[in-house]
Amino acid sequence: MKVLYFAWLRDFIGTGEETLDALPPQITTVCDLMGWLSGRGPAYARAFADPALVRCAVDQDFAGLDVEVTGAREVAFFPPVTGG
Amino acid sequence: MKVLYFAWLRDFIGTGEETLDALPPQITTVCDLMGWLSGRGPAYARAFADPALVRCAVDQDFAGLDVEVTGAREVAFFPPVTGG
Amino acid sequence: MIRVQQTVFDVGAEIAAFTQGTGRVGGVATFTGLVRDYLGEVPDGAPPVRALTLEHYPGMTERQLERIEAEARRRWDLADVLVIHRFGRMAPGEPIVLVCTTSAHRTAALESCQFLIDWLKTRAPFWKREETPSGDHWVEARADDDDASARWDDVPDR
Amino acid sequence: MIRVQQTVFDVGAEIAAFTQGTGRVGGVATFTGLVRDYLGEVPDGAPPVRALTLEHYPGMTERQLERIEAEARRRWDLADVLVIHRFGRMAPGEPIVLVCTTSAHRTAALESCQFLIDWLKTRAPFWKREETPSGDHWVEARADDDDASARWDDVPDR
Repeated sequence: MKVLYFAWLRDFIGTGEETLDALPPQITTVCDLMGWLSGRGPAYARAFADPALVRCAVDQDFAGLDVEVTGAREVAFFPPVTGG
Repeated sequence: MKVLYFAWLRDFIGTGEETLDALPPQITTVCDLMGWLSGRGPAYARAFADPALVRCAVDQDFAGLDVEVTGAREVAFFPPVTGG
Repeated sequence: MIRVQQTVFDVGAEIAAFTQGTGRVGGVATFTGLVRDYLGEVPDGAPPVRALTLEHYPGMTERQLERIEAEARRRWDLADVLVIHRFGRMAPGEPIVLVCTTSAHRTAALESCQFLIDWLKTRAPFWKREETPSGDHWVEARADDDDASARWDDVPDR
Repeated sequence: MIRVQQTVFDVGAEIAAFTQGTGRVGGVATFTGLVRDYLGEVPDGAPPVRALTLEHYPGMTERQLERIEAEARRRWDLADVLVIHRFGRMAPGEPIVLVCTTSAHRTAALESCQFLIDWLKTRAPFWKREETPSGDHWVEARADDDDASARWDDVPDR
């Protein structure tokens, strides 16, 4: 699974993209994945410190916390969008 | 007093502008003037036949039927506007 | 700024010039009204329109457009306003009217642009005459233009 | 049509090309978003902004913009739609985004233009970063953009 980070989440984590090959089987939702990622070290913990500021897309669709990530090709985390 | 006609009122009456020098003194409002003008002949009668289709401006301000025309420099009659 | 003119204008060039330059402005809204090539509301099967002539009331036109511009500036915080309205004979596809507004924020620009074209439709002394294969005729005023204009009558100051 | 690009575009030329040609169209509405040269909401006394960088999510951006365009076409009877959205670094005064809509009638063009920019603000994956004398920072999302977007959620089909 490819995991992407944008804007200040990328700044905190230090990379915009990584590939996770062996996720623990109990990680099935966006919420699970966020929790698991934030346990990977202080940079991740800081990026996900306030879940209210983090948005997610699964395979390029906006996804709430309860959306399945099992089988997804691409999951992205980012702050609320500010385009236009 | 200058009286102007626009669009199909001008077509009916056959002129876009005329000067009325000696209006009877009892003609004091837009309504009076419309009534008086429509008595000037069949072309005028036809132009003012349906007062609901006629709008008026007194000195270049939209004016209702009860607005004074006494002392006005310019009175215009025209159909509802269709610009834009 | 208000411009009433007979000559055709270049929509792109007018908007480019109006949009040019100031970093104070966050949003530019524009509306361009064009001459349609068919009669009535539904293009399919409608009789063609060969040309449109706009008659206007010189003097009163400028006066009314300036009032409408002033009202827009009173209601919204606008950096600039441009209204160009043509009169005379024009061909299908040509621009009749251009309204441009700029503001720090998009809502002010967009709302005031809509307000300007809605009020202009019912308050600026222009009359349209269409040329069709079966003859020429004066365009009748539309009730929904009155409705579109009237909805702004109740808008509170902001 | 959707275009996502890094290079600056010519607002006037884009609108001119979009407005060109068809007598079917009675109205063209446009909105251009520009880079402002000051921080925050009120220009006077605000710190200057030297440049703005837009990051985006390639792939998802196009996908979302196409969905928003499709939704506008579903809700209004539109002749054409154009959305150009830039990414990368841009200077104050440069255009960020252009939305153009054409329709037989002005209300459809104007409403759909406002709809497109409102939804795009909350549904297209872009993030703004401002460069100021006191450092760079990511722009926070605005609650009133959420409100502007949400008001379209209840609009019935037409």
